[in-house]
Amino acid sequence: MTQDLLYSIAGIVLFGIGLFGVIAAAHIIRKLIAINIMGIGVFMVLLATARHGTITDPLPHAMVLTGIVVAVAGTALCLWLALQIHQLDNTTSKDQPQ
Amino acid sequence: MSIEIAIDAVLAGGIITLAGLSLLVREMFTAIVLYVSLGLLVTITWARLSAWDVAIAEAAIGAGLTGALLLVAWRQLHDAAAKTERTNHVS
Amino acid sequence: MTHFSIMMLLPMTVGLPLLAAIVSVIINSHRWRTSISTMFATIQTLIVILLLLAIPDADGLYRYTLGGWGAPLGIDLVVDGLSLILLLTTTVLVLVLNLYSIWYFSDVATSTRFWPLWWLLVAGLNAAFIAADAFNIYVALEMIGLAAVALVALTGTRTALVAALRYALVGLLGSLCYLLGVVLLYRAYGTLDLAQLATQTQASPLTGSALCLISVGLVLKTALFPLHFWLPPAHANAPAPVSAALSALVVKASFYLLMRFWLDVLNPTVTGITANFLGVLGAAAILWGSFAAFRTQRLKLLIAYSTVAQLGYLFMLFPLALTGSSPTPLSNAAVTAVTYFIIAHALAKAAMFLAAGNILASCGHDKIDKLQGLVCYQPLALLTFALAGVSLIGLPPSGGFIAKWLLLNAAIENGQWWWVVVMLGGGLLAAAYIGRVINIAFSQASTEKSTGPMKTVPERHSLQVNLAMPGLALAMLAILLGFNAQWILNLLEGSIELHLANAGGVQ
Amino acid sequence: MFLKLEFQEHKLSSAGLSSATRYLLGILITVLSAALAFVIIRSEKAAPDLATLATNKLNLSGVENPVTAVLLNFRSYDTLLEIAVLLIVAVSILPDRLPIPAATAKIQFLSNMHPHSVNPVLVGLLKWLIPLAIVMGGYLLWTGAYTPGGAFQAGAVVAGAGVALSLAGHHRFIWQTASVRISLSLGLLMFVMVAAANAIITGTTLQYPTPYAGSFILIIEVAATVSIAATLLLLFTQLKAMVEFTMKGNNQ
Repeated sequence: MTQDLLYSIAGIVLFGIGLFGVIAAAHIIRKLIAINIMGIGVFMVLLATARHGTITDPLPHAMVLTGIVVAVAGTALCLWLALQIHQLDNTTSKDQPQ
Repeated sequence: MSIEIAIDAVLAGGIITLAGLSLLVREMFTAIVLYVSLGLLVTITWARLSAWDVAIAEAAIGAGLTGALLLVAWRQLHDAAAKTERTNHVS
Repeated sequence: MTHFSIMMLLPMTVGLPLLAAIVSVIINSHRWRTSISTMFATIQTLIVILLLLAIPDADGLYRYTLGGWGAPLGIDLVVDGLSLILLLTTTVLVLVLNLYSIWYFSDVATSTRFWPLWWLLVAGLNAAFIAADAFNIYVALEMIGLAAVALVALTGTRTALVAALRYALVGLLGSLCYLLGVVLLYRAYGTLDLAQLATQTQASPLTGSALCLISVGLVLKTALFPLHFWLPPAHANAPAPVSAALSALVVKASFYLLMRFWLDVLNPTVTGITANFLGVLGAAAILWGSFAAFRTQRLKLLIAYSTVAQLGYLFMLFPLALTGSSPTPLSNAAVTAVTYFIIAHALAKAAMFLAAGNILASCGHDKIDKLQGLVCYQPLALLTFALAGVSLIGLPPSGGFIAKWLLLNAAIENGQWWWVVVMLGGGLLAAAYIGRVINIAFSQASTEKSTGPMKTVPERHSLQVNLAMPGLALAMLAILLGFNAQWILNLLEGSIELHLANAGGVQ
Repeated sequence: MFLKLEFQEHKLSSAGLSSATRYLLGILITVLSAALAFVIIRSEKAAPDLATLATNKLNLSGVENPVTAVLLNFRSYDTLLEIAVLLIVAVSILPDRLPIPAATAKIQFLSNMHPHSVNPVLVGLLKWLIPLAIVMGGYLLWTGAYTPGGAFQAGAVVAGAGVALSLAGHHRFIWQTASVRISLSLGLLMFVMVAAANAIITGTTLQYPTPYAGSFILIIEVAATVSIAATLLLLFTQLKAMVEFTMKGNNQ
């Protein structure tokens, strides 16, 4: 068992856990946590792939950096949408009974 | 070498456990806290894989900012929910 | 030197939309923003036409090395006949939708967000069509996905926001599946360049898994039948020009990438069973989408379900091109047919969504049952809808007819008659759901009050004509495509043969 | 699957899936993951040709940190599109512009306000923290050429300083100003400009003339840091501002 294989397998497991969470969870924040866990899993496989004994491949590192920024951008957009929906719900539910 | 692998195995096991827990716990706040601590462990992992640039970015953006955004959003959803519940109760 | 200058046009197809987006973020005047957008759309059209004219000189394939580093280390851009056809479709639609959006988004508050997002979406689409690098495709897909989500959310209603949120989650999930597939490919072959991957791939379990993950990601984004659940609400609740772009272009981008991976990059791992599986799902999409379109109560939802059905036809490509007795010449026939189908559907569906947008704007609703007498106060929108419908059903003089005829031909020559049955059935169902709308629109209004237009028409008359024209033009184009089929067929046949040949040839 | 989205915590339901479906899904995903892990164990990894190639070309890239070289020279096109992704999110979250143009001209990005409550410890800390964060950001930006660091890390640190500033409550950010829109798009603008300038100078888009590669990369990084910091700060303050808005609305 080498470091590369260990983290590759851990990455696949994280991807699986995240996939299950994103389908099975209902709450939007839980779904987003699950998607981020999936992302971490992919990045882990990628960074494990970058290790070749003493040589470290910089390309995967750059790809993961890009991936992290894209993931946070997507998460923020989803949260913003969720909060907007929530705000609409709150104003209407307050208006209706009065 | 074997100690190195043992450290890696513990790290990987910890990350997987935290990932599973953060999807299983009932409290959403606990889930977010677990996710942020997962991010910290992941940062250590990236450092172990000698991906220093990624480790800095993960700590700042991956764990830090994502965690902050999740917390802020959760607080709003939670506060409003508590509020409506209270008003419903009063009326 | 002329060669050099033509090559420079390729990165400009991404650079110009980005510049247009930046300008529309910074500029604060609505009038300036729209005129600059129109200018950029015109320049973009000119660039694509120049590329189209020059491509026979370049043996049907341009390769541009960004940064001068070259494929394995750097990123290349590639354009061939197929991607040029898609670029041309995009740029023509962008030009027309640009004009429509100027009138549609005359409300300033939404337009400040619409124009930057619109151009970023166009940049993402163009980047996906000319990409030659697997990771680059991931970033382009994220650009398309997030920009599309933000554009759907522009409507601001709860339904639209929920549809956008679901679309965003599906998009992120699809991209991550795609990315894991790319990671596995990088692990196995040590390169991200599509041409290099195409020469190196062998059938192995790892490559097979990568193909599965990439396909699941892209199929999710293309909304093939069991994974189509997110499409109807998102496409039906977006603003009209956005709906048009989503159905006409955005789903086609991920389908185009699927085509490249299955026919070209990862072709050695594809088996007949998996190709037939995609075909079966496509057939199910045709039947289920048409049925749902027939049952639905809202006009825009009907059009969106029709998109689900029409996407099913595209997936006929995989069994027709990848299985059968003599694969080489027939595969080209299937690719030509499907590419033709993409163009015909893009034009007709965009026209239809624009017409539905006008109907929605003037009636204040788009409930199909309450559209009686539509012919009296929205004749142009109805004409657009009917013309586009002719092409969607596949009636003789239209582009849709040629597309279906080519597909049927490929199926019959391949001896796969069962697809013929499904495709003809889909045509009949399309006739049913489009005929239903037309029938109601021509019927007399039972009571004046419930059906009349909400807003008084005369004062907005010029605006109404302006809003009707772009859709009508697209519908006419969809019909005219059938009259002038040979030109596109020649371009397609020549270029696709080269494209497939070059995939193996470029090292 | 995604048909049910919850926003309320007290309904701890599970996406409308029955427990049998959940078990089936769990088993399915476990089997698929195990198969994938098995395939990875059994297959061989490609030789690190690209890593060697990147190391060999590093001295032509204008920087010494290989990751920065990949991000901003070898594969700068990816980074360009990634900054465009950030702009997409920034534009969709940006609050609507103020209705009166005359009023917008006078408003500045950072404006003073009276805090709800003063926390002396936090204020004292901020006096140190903010200059430190700016210096730290500058350092990360500069050192990115040689050691780990760069525009993304620097932008995140500067954004962190902004978050701390907004939490203290003495200042607030007005996102409707023209300067905000310029700083949000500055990174992408400079990137596209540099790409166009390179096309004119060397004949190839994004190919820096070798002796000036380092300077071009630094120009892009400085501009990108401004945009990234602005975008990240915008994301945080906008999501947080919605909290305050709702609370105010509920109190009335």
